[in-house]
Amino acid sequence: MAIRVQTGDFDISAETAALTRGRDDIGAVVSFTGLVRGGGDVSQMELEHYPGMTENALRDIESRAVKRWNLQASTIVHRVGPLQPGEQIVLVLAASPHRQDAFDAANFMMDYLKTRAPFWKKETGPAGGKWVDARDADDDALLRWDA
Amino acid sequence: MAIRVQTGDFDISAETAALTRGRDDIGAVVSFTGLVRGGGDVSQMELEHYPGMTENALRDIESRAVKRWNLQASTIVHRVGPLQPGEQIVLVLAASPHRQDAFDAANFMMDYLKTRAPFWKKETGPAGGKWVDARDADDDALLRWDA
Amino acid sequence: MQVLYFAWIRERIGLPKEQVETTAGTVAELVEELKVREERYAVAFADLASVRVAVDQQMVDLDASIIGASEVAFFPPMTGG
Amino acid sequence: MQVLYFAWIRERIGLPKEQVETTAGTVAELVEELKVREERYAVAFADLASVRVAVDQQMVDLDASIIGASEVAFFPPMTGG
Repeated sequence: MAIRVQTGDFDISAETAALTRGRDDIGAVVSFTGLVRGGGDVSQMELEHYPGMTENALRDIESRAVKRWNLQASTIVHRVGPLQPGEQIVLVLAASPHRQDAFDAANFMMDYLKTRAPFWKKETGPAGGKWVDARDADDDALLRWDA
Repeated sequence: MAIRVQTGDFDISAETAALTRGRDDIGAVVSFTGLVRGGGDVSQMELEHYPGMTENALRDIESRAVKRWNLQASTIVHRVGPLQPGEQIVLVLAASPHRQDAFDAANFMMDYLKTRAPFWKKETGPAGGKWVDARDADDDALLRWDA
Repeated sequence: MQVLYFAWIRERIGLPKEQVETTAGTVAELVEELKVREERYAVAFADLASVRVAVDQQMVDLDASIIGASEVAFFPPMTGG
Repeated sequence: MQVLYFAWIRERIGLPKEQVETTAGTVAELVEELKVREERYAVAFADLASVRVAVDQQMVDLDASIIGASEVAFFPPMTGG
């Protein structure tokens, strides 16, 4: 179980290898990679966070996933600072003996992260900076795990 | 949309970069990596397939996913031949503007692949070789996408 | 017509493919023809519930036609992924 | 007590954190104290439906106690991931 907040990029293969190295009991690894979308008027993205609370929130997300699924290992890496369109923002990895547990745990961790980890995005475009609005759809996505 | 059957290993980062390079409209990439599980009595796995039909089946799986989700790009790589416990067997990548489409498309492609792509696994252990039995759970997993 | 065998069906029959001359109209009729040829075919096709069939690389049922087909393949349920 | 501000709340108030001496018992009372101090606080806290609060790094509601707390943070709904 590893969580990291960093300005630099990450490498999915290296992160996956770090999870699986030296063991042969993992059957499935699901990764989610979030990327900065460009679109016409976004030239840069700035990621702000709440140091200290962020790490606690990410650890809490992992421990909720571990309680719920057969999760052998997981990784959450979130970048902060300035990012360009096309760059990687976030990586979630979930390793399990079985594929559906890996899919569900990764999906859950992303839904949780979206609404519970203290990160804020500001887009810069020709008209200046604009803080990204939270989406109701993200709250709804989280609610489905309560069922 | 790329499909490959190969004896050699694959690199998730390189495959992801191949999908996202030169574009900034992708918001989410979900990857599934299947690995050979060891356990007490499996020393080697042998993957057999049906050349020709395999490639057709993998292309059919991708085209079904493209019809159903907002899928911007996808990759399926499946290894054949002898594999050791801990080695990577299969990679499925799904890229979408939105995370749930990427999760669902990757999940669906794996369920489809498990029951519809002509691959067969033979495990070798101290007692000799044994063809792996198909699991009813894999058929059930596929049925949920019919709803 | 080319007939292909995979996995334990290939092992029981003892070869991966062969050219078969047949007047069978369906997969099921072809299976019956093969089973009476030699014991190894009867062994391979003893439990048809565990046998899957593709005609020209499309999965079909046992009662599917093979008229005009160039390739028929027999194999157990898939276990890839 | 340390009070922290993030994202557009930080920008409106004009600083990332400050030491605040208060006798407020709840988050809501602290907000009311800040709002009457200066216009920039009133602007930042004009729409409380868009404001989230953490006391000692745990998310809480506006009516939560801040007695004994060492750190209160105000920020908009999260948009990471």
